[in-house]
Amino acid sequence: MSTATHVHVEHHDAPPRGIWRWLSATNHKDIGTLYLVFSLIMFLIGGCMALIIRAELFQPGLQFVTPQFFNQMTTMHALVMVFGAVMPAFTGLANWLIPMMIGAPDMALPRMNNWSFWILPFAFTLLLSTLFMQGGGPAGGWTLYPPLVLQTGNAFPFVILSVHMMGISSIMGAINVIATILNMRAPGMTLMKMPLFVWTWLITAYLLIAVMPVLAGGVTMLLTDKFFGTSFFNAAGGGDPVMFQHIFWFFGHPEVYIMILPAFGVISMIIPTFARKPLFGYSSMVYATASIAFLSFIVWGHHMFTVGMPLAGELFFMYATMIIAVPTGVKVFNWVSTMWKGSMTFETPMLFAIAFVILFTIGGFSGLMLAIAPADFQYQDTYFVVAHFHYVLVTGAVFSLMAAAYYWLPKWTGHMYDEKLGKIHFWLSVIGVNILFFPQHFLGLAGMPRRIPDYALQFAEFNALSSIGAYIYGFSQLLFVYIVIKTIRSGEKATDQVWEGARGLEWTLSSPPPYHSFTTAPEVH
Amino acid sequence: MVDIQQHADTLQCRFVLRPNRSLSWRGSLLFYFSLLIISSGIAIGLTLLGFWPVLPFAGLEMLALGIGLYVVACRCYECEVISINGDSIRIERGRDYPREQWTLGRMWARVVLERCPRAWYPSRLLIRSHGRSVEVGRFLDEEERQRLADELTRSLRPALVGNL
Amino acid sequence: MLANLLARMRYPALGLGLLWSLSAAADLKLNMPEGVTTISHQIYDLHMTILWICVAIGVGVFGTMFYSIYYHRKSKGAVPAHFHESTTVEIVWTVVPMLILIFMAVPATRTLINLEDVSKPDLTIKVTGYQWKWSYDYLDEGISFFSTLSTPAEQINNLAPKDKDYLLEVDNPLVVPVGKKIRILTTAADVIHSWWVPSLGWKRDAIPGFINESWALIEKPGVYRGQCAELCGKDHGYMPIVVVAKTQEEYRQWVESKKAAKTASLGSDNPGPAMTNAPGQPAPVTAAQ
Amino acid sequence: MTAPTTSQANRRTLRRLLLIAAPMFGFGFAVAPLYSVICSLTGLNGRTSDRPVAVAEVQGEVDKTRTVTVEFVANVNESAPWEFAPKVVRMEVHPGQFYRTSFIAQNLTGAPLVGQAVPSVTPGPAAPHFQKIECFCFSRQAFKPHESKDMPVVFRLDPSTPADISTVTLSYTFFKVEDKGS
Repeated sequence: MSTATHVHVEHHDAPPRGIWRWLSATNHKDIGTLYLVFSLIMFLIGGCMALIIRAELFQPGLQFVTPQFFNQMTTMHALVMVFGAVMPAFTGLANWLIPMMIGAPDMALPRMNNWSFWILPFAFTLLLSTLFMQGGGPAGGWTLYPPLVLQTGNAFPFVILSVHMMGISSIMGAINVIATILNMRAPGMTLMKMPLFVWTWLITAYLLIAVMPVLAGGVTMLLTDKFFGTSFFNAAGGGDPVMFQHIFWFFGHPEVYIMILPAFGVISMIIPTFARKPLFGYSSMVYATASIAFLSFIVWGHHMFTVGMPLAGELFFMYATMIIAVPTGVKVFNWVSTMWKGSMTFETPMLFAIAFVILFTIGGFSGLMLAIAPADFQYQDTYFVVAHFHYVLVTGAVFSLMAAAYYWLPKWTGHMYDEKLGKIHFWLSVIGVNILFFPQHFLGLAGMPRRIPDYALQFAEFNALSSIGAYIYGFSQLLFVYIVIKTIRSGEKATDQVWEGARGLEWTLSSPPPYHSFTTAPEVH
Repeated sequence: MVDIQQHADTLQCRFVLRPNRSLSWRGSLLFYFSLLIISSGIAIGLTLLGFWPVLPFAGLEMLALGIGLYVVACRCYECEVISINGDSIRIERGRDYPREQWTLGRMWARVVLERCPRAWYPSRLLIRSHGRSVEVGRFLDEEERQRLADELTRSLRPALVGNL
Repeated sequence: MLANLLARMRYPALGLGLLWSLSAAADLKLNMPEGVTTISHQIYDLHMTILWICVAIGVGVFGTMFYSIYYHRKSKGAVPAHFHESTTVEIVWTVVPMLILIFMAVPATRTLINLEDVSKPDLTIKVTGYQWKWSYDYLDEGISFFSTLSTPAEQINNLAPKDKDYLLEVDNPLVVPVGKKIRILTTAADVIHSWWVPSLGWKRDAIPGFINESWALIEKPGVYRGQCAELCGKDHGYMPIVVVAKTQEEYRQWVESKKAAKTASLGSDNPGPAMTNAPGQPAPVTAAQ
Repeated sequence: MTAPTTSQANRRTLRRLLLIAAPMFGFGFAVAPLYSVICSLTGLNGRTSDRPVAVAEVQGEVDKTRTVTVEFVANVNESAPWEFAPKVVRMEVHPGQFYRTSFIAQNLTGAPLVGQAVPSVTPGPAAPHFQKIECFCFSRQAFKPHESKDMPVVFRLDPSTPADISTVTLSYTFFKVEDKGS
């Protein structure tokens, strides 16, 4: 008995196996995996909806679906992608990475972590089931503007309930992230030493908690307006339908940053690794993130310049929105400076990160153009807006998620992914996505409104092109699924550090991280 | 973190186990109130405009956040004390005072570090004696638990030698 | 002014040139229409100014990045530098964008003020959005009519060849005079719609229970087409707008013929849909006290 | 790890947190007034008051030197079976002076109907200056079958109406109210 006996647990308190392992999971790595798998499934479901939309828009005229179903597709595509794919994916990354990055054994509230995940499949089953209800699913756009959304059929209360469930899940996730980051950092890991991904998630969680009740309250008022005779948003009873837009966007604009701030964090982790050079301007990155978060509370009006605000309001929202370009610019400049005089290699995560910087910046430019109120009167509700937010969310948020997946997959699975396939996936994605969304700028400027199932002949060429891009991009994601499965099952053994230039606590763990935490003592300098 | 107090001559030693915490109670409170002010500010603002349904949601959410932070803060103050004294091992667990305690015979005590057969799961450190076993150091990270296991084993050995 | 200079550069250099020539060949519309109202020209200029500023910044940033990608790569034997902070640089790239933004904000503010100045109109037309058609009321003339899509269903369902103005044609277009300041009031009767003719330079939401206003001064006669720009239900894509701008004499003639048709029909039948205005006879203004 | 480092780190953490929390904190306090500022800026309530203004409450002299055009617009929501129109389309008014006009509505059906008129004023900044001491929009209006009503409005523009406002449009939308009477 000279050393502690190492035995393998075989008796009843062993962790459960099979499905029960996942249902009762409290381990941050299990939950992180669940989130990531769930979001990948939702990404594919939402993607199928997008492909239905693009198939209908391939040519003018009605070919495949009715206008009503088309509207259901646009609405569901947005809800599934925003709440089902992008947000859970980032929560999954947070679950996997935050404890490893800050040197904590697990998330702070493991049981709540389990609930916050398992609400999601139910919420989305409910949401998707509305498509089969009398009157179809929600067709008033993901922004749920009244009075149109009140014309939804039997599905309406179910939609509201599922939005509530998504909100509860997000809030629980955010509480967990906050409690973990604040309480469980390893000794010496001060706030200003935290990796940027952790920082951006802390700010994101703060935003989530600040705005989620507004969404919950807003959709509840829709519900009472429809069923309980209140008239919050009904002009006949003294309400104002535009107030819903104010409330929605007071939530919605921070929500946009909730989807992009963690992406900033991911990119800020990846670029230094492959440039083999520390991140340029760490503290300014933190302050830029915080100021973007703060500004996000006071710019919601730019989503609704056309509702007829007085001049002073339009000017206020225009100026406030333009100012956001400054901290965002600081971030882009910092990334470029990190690459400057580095020693770069271009593995798949780096390729996605570089594509992110370029394409997100293009999305930022069109965002700046949209901020200019008088010009926005032309852009508003056209394909220019569609192009803008897809550049920000697809080549922004989704590309950062792809980069993150390739970057940390060897760490998670212990196997290197197939670099050649990864590069093929990258090039197909980046070419497809640009063919898909770049022409939409032209469509919008030429005057094609969003959310229409059929269009005038002058828009035919670009729509056909866009649809072709959609199919290239969409099907190339199946390659990604294949690469992930292949990496999990086989592949070259990954080293602990995986990437030559990787820095940070998670790279000191073995690949895959065999246990909760560190085999060598984390030392933070 | 593990704090070891050992008296080389008396064969007595104490292990004080605490989870790592990086935010003080005061810090938690400050953080909570900063969020409370923001969230209730928004909710009260909207209530004044007549959109009161936001308020209960904000309240519920703040309650959940408060409970979450409180539970974590309490868990961070959890403490386990393992005293090896003569021929007994006393294990106490509690926050301000020992809420639970066990006494095991030192003679037959074994320190067992159980590793889970599946990746991603934590190991468990058990002190076994006469078929009873007590798990200690759940909240430690892997490296600390490993070190504690080694230290415990070492501390138990001299007694074994002395008695034989 | 630089803005105007930039705005006149219709033929941009390099890569974009290719797209432009493509557009010329295929008659594709790549850019915002310049429009036919005073305000639309200002907006177009503003749009081009900001576009070019963005292009310039983009060339700078991406240029630096590609230079770095090309020369500072490991395979070229680049050795990583160690710098990771510079307060001066950080300040520079906070202040310079700020200045650029101020430079953009000035013309934007001017245009916006102009856009919102609805005072002293020559005529006022009320536009009401319905699911899924528009109705127009000439407040002073007492003319009002509905305007609905006139594209036949066969074309939509691909049973007949689509004609040139597929989905952008209506039975009763909105007829307006050129050279007059037209004030347009927008409202809706069921859900929110948005009235948008790109050539006029703006769109404005039509909100049930509320009224919005905006204005246009059309410079040259012609037919200008637009669409509803706010999702309003299943036939959102099928409620186009056609504005026919006529010379003032032709407009007068049109008004007279409309009025004549109205008096002719008044005698016959029930008043039709509920959207009518009192005849334009000016009633005496009564003081209450 | 030693105790002082932790507490130092904690203190630093706290300071940093405070640094972030302070503006947020300030913002929290600013929210309510900010909201009212933003509401007035954005004219969130682009509607005129639903409540009558008492004659005693109004202030300000009649400004004979200034003329503002007031336009009247009538709408019927969801093609409800009403004929609804202003008696006059346009009035030239002096701020401060009271004026009376009326709207005519007719029930086009053979059944009783109840309606509620909802006012809206554009431009938004004029809305708070548009004062009504009598208006059919203050209560629900019941119509007998085929009844026609002449419904008065007595209003004035506040003399403090911003000088750049030269045209004010008062729009009423008639909503059909489901049950009960007024």
